[in-house]
Amino acid sequence: MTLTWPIIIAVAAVLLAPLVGGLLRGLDRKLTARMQGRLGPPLTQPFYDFGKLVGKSRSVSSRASIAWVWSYFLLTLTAFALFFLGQDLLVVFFILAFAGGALAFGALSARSPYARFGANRELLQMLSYEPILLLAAVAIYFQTGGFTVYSVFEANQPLLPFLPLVFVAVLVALGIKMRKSPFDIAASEHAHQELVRGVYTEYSGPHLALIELTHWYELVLLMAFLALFWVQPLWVGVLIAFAAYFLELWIDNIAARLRWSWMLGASWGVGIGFIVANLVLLSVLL
Amino acid sequence: MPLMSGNLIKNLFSGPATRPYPIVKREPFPRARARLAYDPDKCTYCGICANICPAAAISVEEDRENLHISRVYNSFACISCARCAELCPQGSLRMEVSPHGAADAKTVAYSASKET
Amino acid sequence: MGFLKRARVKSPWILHYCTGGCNGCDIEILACLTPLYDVERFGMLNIGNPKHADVLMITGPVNWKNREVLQRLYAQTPDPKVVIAVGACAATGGVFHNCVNTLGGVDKVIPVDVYVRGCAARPEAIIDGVVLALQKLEEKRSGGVAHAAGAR
Amino acid sequence: MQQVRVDRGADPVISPDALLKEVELLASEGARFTTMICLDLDPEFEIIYLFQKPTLDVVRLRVRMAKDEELPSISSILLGAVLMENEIREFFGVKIINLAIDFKCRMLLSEKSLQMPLLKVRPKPKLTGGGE
Amino acid sequence: MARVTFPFGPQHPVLPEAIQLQLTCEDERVVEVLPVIGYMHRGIEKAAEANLYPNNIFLCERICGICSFIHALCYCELIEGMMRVEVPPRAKYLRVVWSELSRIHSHMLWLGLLADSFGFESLFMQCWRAREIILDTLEMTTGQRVIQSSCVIGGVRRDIDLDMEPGVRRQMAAFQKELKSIYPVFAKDYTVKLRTVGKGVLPRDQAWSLGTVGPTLRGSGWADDARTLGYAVYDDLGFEPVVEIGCDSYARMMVRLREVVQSVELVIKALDQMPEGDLTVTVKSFPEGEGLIRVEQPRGELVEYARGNGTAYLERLKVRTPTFSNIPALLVMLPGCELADVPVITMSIDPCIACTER
Amino acid sequence: MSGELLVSLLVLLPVAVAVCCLALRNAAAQKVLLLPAMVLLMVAAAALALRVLPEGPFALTPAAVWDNIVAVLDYVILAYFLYIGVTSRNGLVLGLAVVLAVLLPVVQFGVLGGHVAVSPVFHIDALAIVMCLVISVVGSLIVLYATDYMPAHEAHLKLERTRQPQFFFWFVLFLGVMNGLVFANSLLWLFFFWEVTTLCCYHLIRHNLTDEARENALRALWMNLVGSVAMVAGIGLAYNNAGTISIQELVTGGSALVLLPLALFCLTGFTKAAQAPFQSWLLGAMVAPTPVSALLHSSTMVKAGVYLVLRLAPGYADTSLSLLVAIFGAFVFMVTSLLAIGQNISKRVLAYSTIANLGLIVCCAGINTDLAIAAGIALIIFHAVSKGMLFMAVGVAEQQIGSRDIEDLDGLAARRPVLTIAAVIGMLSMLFLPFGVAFAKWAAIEAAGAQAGWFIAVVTFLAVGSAATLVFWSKWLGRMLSGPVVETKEPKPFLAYGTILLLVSGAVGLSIFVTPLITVLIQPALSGMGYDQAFDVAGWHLRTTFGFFPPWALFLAVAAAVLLPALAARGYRKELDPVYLCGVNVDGPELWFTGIAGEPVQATTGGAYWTQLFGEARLTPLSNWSALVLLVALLAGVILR
Ligand code: NFV
Ligand code: SF4
Ligand code: SF4
Ligand code: SF4
Repeated sequence: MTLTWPIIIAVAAVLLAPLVGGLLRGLDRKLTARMQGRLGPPLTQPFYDFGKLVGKSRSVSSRASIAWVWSYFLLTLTAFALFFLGQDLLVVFFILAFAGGALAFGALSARSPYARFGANRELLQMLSYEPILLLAAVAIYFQTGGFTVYSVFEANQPLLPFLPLVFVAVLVALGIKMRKSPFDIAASEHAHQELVRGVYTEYSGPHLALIELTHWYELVLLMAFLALFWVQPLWVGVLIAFAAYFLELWIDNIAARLRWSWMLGASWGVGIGFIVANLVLLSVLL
Repeated sequence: MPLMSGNLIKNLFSGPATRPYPIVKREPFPRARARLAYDPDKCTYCGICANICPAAAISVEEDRENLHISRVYNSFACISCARCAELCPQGSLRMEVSPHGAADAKTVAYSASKET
Repeated sequence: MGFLKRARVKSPWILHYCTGGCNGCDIEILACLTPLYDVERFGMLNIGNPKHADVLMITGPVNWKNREVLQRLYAQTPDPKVVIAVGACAATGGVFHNCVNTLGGVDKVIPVDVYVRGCAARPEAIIDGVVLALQKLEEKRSGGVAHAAGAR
Repeated sequence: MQQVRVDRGADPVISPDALLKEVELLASEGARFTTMICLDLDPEFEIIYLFQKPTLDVVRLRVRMAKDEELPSISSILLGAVLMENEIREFFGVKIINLAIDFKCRMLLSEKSLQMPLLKVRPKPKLTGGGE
Repeated sequence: MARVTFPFGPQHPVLPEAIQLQLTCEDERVVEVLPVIGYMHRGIEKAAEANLYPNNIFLCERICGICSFIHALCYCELIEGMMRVEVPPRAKYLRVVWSELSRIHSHMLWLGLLADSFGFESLFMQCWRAREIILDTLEMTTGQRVIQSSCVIGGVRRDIDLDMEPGVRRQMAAFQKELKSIYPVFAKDYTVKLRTVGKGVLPRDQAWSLGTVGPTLRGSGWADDARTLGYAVYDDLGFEPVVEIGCDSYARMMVRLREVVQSVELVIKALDQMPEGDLTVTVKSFPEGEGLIRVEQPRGELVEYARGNGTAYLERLKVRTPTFSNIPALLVMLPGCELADVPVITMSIDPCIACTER
Repeated sequence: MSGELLVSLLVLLPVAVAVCCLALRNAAAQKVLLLPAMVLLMVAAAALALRVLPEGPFALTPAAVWDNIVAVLDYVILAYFLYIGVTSRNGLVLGLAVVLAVLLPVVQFGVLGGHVAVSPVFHIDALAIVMCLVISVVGSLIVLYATDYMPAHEAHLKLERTRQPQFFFWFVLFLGVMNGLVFANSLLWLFFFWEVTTLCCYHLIRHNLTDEARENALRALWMNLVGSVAMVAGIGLAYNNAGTISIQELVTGGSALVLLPLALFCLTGFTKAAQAPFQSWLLGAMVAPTPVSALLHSSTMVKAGVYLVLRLAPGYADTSLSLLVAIFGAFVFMVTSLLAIGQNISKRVLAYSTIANLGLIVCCAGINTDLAIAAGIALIIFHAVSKGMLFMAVGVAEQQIGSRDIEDLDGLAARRPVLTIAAVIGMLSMLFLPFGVAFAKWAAIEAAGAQAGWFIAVVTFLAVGSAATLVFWSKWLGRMLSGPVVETKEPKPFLAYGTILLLVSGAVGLSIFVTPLITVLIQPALSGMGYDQAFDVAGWHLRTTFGFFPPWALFLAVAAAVLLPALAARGYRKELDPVYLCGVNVDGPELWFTGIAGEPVQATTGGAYWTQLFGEARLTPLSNWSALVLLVALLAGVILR
């Protein structure tokens, strides 16, 4: 492959992702509000929030925290770019794990009980979804013979019909990553949680904005990953990703937040279990 | 598990229940108590209202030098109990149903212009 | 920087704190979040953490024990910020004007920008208060006039 | 219609020393603590204990004591009383001893508040006053 | 083992009011809880001695904005009892109507907060949306949403007259419809049950000996409800306490949920049976002697004691609120639970700090 | 220099130095001796590498008399073990030593018929060179570190009579023996070196002579004796079935008959590598002074175990044994990583992490493809560097802070910035991607994923394990990073800090230059073992058949992502704000808040260990039994085929 096209795509993705991610978050808030019978904020609300946060003064309780939050952003960006460069999925997820780790390090270094609780739970969340993502990459290899994003495009059949259970498992990971009920244990999207927003407790103003921005990238990345399950033609995949997103919101609104032990059980049971079942079925049937 | 789904579907399709407050103001209930309306013409400055107010929101002050009696009402302190209106012998006090429901722009004021 | 300035009034995040009132105003503040009033229309969120907040919504007459808490929450809220005193007792002490353990109003402890009348303040009144507070917020600049906590 | 007016004569009045025995007796009958009410009847305190029998009726017990007398805490027998005992100690300065959880007179008041607010007659050495 | 000691409150997003729980955890397991209170204390009992006794109604109402009507009712009944005033029957019925409406509004509010405490935001919204119907009814009939100021010594100040009554009935019907869509979610939803069943267990005898009251006690199998004492006109309405035997947060939740249903029925029944007549009798004298009353608040039994000396000022007013009695139960239920369950268990006694600290 | 000379230097120089150490009672003198000796050792290793790598394997057969000397020494050591068993009244040690005492002559004289000439006795290929470099470089640095560490250690213990001579005797001897072990091609020689490592290890664990130390040393001894018994049995079987005791011949012979001996050798390797259910000896080994742990965990002892498994891998490629080895390794990797989450003692976490990584190497050997073996070899290198350094850092921290509890390392950055940065880099290098260990993990997962069928289980274990790794490292790492600034001067003993920093730069440097590392060391090792090239090295990136890894690009990105913010944050000079404590902070630098009765209470922020889930009490029995079942399955599978 020549690198020109991937680079153009990646640059475009990096530039566009905040827009898409922000709008997705806006959609999230709007839809959530409508499901709750409310009018909800405008679609552009996340951008206002972002702009407001950028303009606020900072409150810093640990220097290491602010360093790590930047690392969190840059590492996520790296993973994001790698994905859109068509690189190795495992590498992408490993880097993404580094990013998640950076977020946890930032919170841990704040010496605040709430932030540390949040960080510990964040790590538990990673313990829950990391295996799913790694295994999903392996599952994609099973079907395409390659670990790279590129190879998914090269394989000329959609993945979803062969990997439906893997898709479901990835949905679990998506739910955790989106910090939605029932998995919003470390840092909830909505504030009334026992950890006072956990990992974000000690961040304020611009740093919070940075975290928000990173979330947008993460969100777009995961949506793109979901879209990988049907890339011929790509718009089907995008539609599927949107449907998954909607489903995620739906689940958020019909479920209570559960405890970490349950989350671990569910994500390992459902997530890992489904992927393994899918792979076993595949190797038995094909 | 998806017991909440019914509600969500209903909410999604029936449109938001939100009252678009500052844009559309709801007709207040006739009994709604917002602020105290005062008719100085009827008042005899008897001071009953000031004595009886549980929040000390009214005072009747006598300025002996200027031979002037005034009744001062601190609407920020008023708890809208309507006790003064009930007990005023002259009927110069009345609980106002504010024209736009529970609150209007006057409900809020800046610290600097904190009226008395 | 037109967008940033606009964003500021479009996204007020609220820290609600009760300094010893009766609850009445607090539940009305919460009621503002719920479908019928839904202040999220204005981008308002009840964020529950001073470090993330822009608007402090304080209810209650402030009792002695809560004084320092209030000052600290105020200090921990990054600029620019506005303070709304919600309800009669937050404004003046209200019905608790003669209670021994109260200070009689939020402005005895921290500077207040907007007062909301009522006991209990109605959601509509609170929304009005927020609208006014946002006007004030627009005037303030990030890192602008820093109020000394506990002005009085 | 429940009885609202309290008939004073109907209540047993005891001294602080006899309190624990009485309460133990009540507790052994399955009664639980409802509340206690302290009255500053200068120069004495009168403390009304209310207990509830499993039949849901209220039993009253009155303790009369001098202001500087010590009152044993009943929280070791009925833990539910501990908050109210702390409150009475804080509001009246009743010397309650052996509290299960000791808030050191800082349960409801801060050191800047007016101390012992419910005392009718304040003791001579002026306590740190609150307010402005 | 590594311990985490930290303050939970006074300012904390899951706590609408200021109370601090000083928590010590090992991992995520709570090992020690110390309640640090006093952030809401105003000194109402003292102020009540300085106020004219009729003004205390308004003060007592503002002990708490949630259960305010019953506070007023309690105070009025207490003083009326001391002065041997017989309240007109219609006023008694109206008191019941408003009490029960307050109870519904309090319980719905609580159900919402509980849902919020376990992160079920849409359910919270649904509850508070339904609750607005009740608040509208209250505003329609009394003029204020949460603090009604409608009870006075000798009767009530406002009437639900003939042209208003159909409106109230309509509202109740609308509410019943809303309730029908909420009830099963609480009662049967898998995730709700996961978060409440078996959480914060308070065994039957402990519930009793710790002095808990109200739904906390009734959720542990005791049929103890001050409404059975028959103040106002509860005798005539055939009231039966709601009891659950689960002893856990779920049982307490179910008690309140079923009480909402029951209260709606009580309101309708009271409206049906309401006799014509005066609203108030004039009261001239001053309270004298001692009085003690118990009434049922949404959170349990409220005990009020007053001592008058024949002047316009009371010598002592003592208010023992239900949450005050329920807090010791928290100290038993919290240790050993998970941090994530702290909000749920704390909410399960429906703490009202404003009431507790007066 | 001739190859013979280099080889004997690498084996015998440490022996000679060790003996000298025995005579030197003075710490300074030891330093004077050890510094040049260790440098010489490193140089020798490098020289041998420079010779072997371009020219191919180097074979060496010492005079036949050495075979006899070795045989005699075998019995001397065996007698010593018996003696230990008797004097310590340890039934297990005694019993196993007796079994060995019966088995060894039976095999040696009964099966092998007294004397078997193996040619060559030493076969030094690229894999051996990799091991030798790890042993000689990392091991030597640890020796130098120990010269700083031990005096302080003894000062702390307030010993009357220094025990440093004995310590350094066993310590340095270890290096030579290990070198011999990896060079050996004759199974009998291998067995001899194997026994000596067991002996060294026993004495080093026992060094402090506390009851616990003695007990743990005995545990290490008997567990290793299990391996010895298996090995002797394996030797006998190998000769019986295949007629050879040359490793090369066994491995390349491709006869199905050798599977059982190979399985037995794997079992031996597992015991030495402290794989579950034998992990407890390595955990117990942490009673020894920290340099011992550093040595055991990084370059010697346990590495011998995985080396053996890896060395034999071609012999069992494409058999069910291979699959079972992979599953076993992956399982150990997962379960010990999970166990590490529940630990609060820093050295224990490190120990579990070692076992996990060894499990991963074993798993790589079991996956048994080019990529997997390459990953295994890379892991040996990267793990040795990072883990050795981490132990050294933890040891220094323990000496300076006085605690090995992770809780007490909270906010270490403020007190010991240099040490913290070293440790943090070391941890990152164990954990995240552009660094070598994670690179190897990546390669292992891809390699396992590329296999079908039962390898799903392997992949699953690996995925869960690698997530668990993330958790236990991260929660430790994060805690150290910030704290109240304490004005203390960080004492920086030269050799200790110097070696630590050298290893840190080694970890980073090797990771950056992973591409040349692969072309120069790992690919030759692969071809030496008969595998194909795992990577398609195109310029600066690595491509596998199905994956892609651009090390430099990643390094640039990650360095920018981590270093730039760190530098920027250093510049943040404004005063720090108090943390969120619900509005009841007490002003001051530490975390105090107003608690019950208005009194100040210190907020503590202990770590999370989730012991009800990951605690040893719950997980260890589970893991041990499962591992045992897997081992039994492994042996049974081979026997029953
Ligand atoms: N119910 C009730 Fe109250 C009273 N009295 C009590 O704890 O709510 Ni604020
Ligand atoms: S009671 Fe009426 S007449 Fe008397 S002062 Fe007040 S307003 Fe005037
Ligand atoms: S309505 Fe009540 S509070 Fe307001 S002024 Fe009149 S008596 Fe005072
Ligand atoms: S203003 Fe009134 S309703 Fe609001 S908190 Fe104060 S007393 Fe309660």
